[in-house]
Amino acid sequence: MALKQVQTTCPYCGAGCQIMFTVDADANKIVEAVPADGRTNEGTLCLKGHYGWDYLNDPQILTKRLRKPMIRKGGKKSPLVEVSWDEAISYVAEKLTEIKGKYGPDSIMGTGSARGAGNEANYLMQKFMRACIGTNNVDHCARI
Amino acid sequence: MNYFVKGNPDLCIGCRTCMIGCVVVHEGKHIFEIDPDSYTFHPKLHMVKTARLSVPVQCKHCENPACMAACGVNAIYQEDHRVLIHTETCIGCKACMDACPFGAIDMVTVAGVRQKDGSEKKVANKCDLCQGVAGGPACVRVCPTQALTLVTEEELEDLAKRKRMESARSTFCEVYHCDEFSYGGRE
Amino acid sequence: MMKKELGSFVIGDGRRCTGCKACELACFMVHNQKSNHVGMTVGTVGVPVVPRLYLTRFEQGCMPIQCKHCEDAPCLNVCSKGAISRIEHQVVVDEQLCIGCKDCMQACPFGAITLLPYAKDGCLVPQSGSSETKVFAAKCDLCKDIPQGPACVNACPHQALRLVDPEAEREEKNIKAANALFYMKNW
Amino acid sequence: MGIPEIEDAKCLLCFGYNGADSHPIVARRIVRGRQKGMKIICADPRVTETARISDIHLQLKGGSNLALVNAMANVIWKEGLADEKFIQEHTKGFDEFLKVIENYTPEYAAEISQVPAETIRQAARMYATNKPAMILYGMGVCQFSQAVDVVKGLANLALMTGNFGGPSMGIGPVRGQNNVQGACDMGALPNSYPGYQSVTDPASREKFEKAWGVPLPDKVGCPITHVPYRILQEKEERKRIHAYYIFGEDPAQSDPDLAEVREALDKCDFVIMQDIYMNKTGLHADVILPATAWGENEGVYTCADRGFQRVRKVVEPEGDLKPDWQIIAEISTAMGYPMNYKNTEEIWNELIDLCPSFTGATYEKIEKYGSVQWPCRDKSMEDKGTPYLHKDGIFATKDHKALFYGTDWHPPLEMENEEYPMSLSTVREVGHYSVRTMTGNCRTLRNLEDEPGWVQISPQDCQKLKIQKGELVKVLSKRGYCISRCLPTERVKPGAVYMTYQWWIGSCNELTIAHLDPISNTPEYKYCACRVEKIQDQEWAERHVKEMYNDIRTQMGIQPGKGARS
Repeated sequence: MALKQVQTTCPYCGAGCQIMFTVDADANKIVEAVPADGRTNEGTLCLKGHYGWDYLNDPQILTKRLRKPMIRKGGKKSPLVEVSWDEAISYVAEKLTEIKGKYGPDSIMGTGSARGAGNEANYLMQKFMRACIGTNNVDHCARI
Repeated sequence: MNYFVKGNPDLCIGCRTCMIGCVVVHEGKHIFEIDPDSYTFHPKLHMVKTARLSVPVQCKHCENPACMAACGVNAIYQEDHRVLIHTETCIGCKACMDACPFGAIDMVTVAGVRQKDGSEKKVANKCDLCQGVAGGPACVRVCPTQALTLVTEEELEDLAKRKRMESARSTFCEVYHCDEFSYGGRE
Repeated sequence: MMKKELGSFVIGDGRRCTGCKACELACFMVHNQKSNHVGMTVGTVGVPVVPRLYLTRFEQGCMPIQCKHCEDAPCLNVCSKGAISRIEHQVVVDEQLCIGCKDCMQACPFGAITLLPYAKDGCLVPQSGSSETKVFAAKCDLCKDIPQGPACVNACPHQALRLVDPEAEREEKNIKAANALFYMKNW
Repeated sequence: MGIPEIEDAKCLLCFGYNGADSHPIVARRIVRGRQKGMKIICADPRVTETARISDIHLQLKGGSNLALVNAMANVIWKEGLADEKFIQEHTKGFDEFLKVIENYTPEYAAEISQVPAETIRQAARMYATNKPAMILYGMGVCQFSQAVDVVKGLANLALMTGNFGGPSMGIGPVRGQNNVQGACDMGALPNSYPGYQSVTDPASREKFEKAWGVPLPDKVGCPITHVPYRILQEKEERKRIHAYYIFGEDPAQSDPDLAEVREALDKCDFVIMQDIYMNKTGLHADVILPATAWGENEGVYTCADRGFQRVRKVVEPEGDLKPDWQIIAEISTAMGYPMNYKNTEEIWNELIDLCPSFTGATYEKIEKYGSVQWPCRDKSMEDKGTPYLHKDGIFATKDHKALFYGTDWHPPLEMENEEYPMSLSTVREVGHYSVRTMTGNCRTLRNLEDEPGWVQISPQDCQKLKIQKGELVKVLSKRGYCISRCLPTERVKPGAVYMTYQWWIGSCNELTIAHLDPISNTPEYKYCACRVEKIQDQEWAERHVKEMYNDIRTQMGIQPGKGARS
């Protein structure tokens, strides 16, 4: 069993606590999570920080982890069908290009994410909306 | 003397990290991999919230335990500075629950075990000060505001001693109007 | 949500009990009237006066003892006929199913079960194929069919009996314990 | 200001902020401050954990925030407790402000807020005379239709007492989610580019046009809370939203007036959902793109006090997943705007060079120091970031002066009425995060609190309604209803109920109102009229809740019998 340690920032709330994970690299599994000495948390964590990571192994308690791209091929209310990434990406690109061509860039809305995705993904999202789509219609859940 | 864990309502923020910490340590680490319904979720301490108070309450590990005296099947015993329940012996008669003045004992279902008629089996459940766990009580360790402390005999004695000292000093200095310097000088 | 539902039970208080046996009499009358449909006064009863709780004298005094409706009930678990089961959290004996094997009597750590002659409409019922009276394991059923609750509790002139709602009382005691912690917080 | 400094303030005004439930590790600082002798004033309609240990609890009626804040300013001025030197040297607009607060005598505010006038006076005195004093505010300020005005009102208090620009002072919003600050920093906002550079400012636009190689739109975009309107009611074809690219959000659970949200999602021509777990929004999406989760990818978060911190890959993702940034880059490339990045650091390096306030915060520096608070302008290792904005009272305005801004109080939009005699406010459950697709799938957190959640209600109201602890009750508003469990608590005042928004069955956003603050566009989650009803047949209700729960779980892709019981 190859154990490694990874320090990261807690994904819950804006306190920015640091957590130290011990990971079994062979089994690709978290063995333990303990508070790390971060600037804001100083070696303490709340219940979400301590015990909020086991969703990663897809326990199927509440909802199912998404594993494959899916498209509703028969329109709204039709079932979702698993597709390849190539198909999903080109489908999205085609539909967005079509809508942009038909109704203009301001008919498309995009969101950032204040949650797990991180700053870089948010930067790319707004860059995509502004530079590629051509609209400032981008916002996120800060208001919510 | 028996040890015990004590909560401080001035520090507690009612977050219940202690309660999960308790279950995790008693169930073991595999708790994060198994079906959450395959084990029972029964913290051995209870978060009490009243209009002006939030604090966890748990067993005080009394020196003359009322629960132990009340138990009709000798399932409660003292060992290693603590009061423990032998859950295999316990028949869930609730006499201990009734006897405990702190409400520290509750009756909890035992996962995967049923009574003969198929109904749930329940036995007494209370703080065991994380017996056999390295680092001591989990609730104390995981509390983000350090609202819980393990009180040992030495500590309790020390505290009493310190209080007596303080009391003596303040009586001497304030009631008799002597300052600390003259106290040293008179020796 | 975790739900804890426990069987209630009646408990006696040896400090108040004077040994007057009002509880026993009340118990007998209530059950007799209910299942046997006989008259109110003892003299008219054709069956022996045997209650389902027992005024018990011991070295220091006396108090009534009865079934605790255990959550892992030995009587229930030992019964081969399946005549004892948990109905709405209480441990209940099916008088008709019971064959009088006495296993439950021996399993109960409190001596809360006794054999009673089985009567119907004021008459003792004979065993099938014999002139002997049919018997059954009788124990406290919390006077489940009576709206005003256990007769023993109501009959006691000294309030030495109490119907316990274990979880509600535990929560109340928790709050008291939490309030006490408020005074200990600086320690 | 930073989170660690909270505990060193002499006085803390905690306004509409319940740290214990939303950020326990920030609440820890408040508790520590208390132990060090910090005075605490807590303004909250509930007895929160902070209120419990406070010196003064201003238990105001929901929706009266600004009246109370203005009255505190009134007392500070009338009693000569203001820092006139600071006002003169560092601020503008004080005289106009005085005219507004003139009317807000403690007696007048007492009528509106139900806080005794004398208590308001005491609070104002305590705040003004214990320096450094810090203000923390949360959603109890922001989620009203009068939100920005209250934030400015709180800033007025800090300005008039000179509580700006030093350690343990100032005014701090404690952002709810882990990376709200980050999403704002990165320009996921309709009015600004990354680094708070306005889209309407020609110089900024030119800079980004040059960097990105395309002309950019100059009009402010659509805020997220306008989306249902822009789908359902917009008349102009070119302004109507036809495609909605939803990334890491679940509007069908988290937004107000869910019935309207669902209708909008169904009417929208093309809905893309990019997420880690199936959720309510996914039921209405046309395309679902599976992304890696926290713990499976790299990046940077910004915490509530502007600290950049690294998130690292803990485990390898399983399944056919891609990191969010890669999915976006591939779509963009497929649409003819190529984005080629090898990793998050490349993206980071591009963006910090475009944002003067972030330029110095390199990966190397964040790695080394653990946390770098922006502004951090210089790449040299000596620039370790900035703990205090407005240092020494120098503000980010053109003349470096802060502006007083006074406004009058107005009540929430939907007041209690005969049919709906109580008020509903949404609050947080400490063990669950946001719409709970993460925490609801964590075993122990799920076991601590599960459907259908609780409705916090005063014992007096419970008595009136003849409902008991744990009983299932129906909560209704003009817009919908949900079922939840009754939790009698003396910590709330009669007439008001509180619910948390992450439950599917106890889904209080079926009830909330989509009425927005005119500036921030935040919905009035903290106030709408509702009614609580007893359910006579509890057995039916228990069964019904269980069935509904299983039903939704099945819709979410969980096979019946698999995973958890309901």
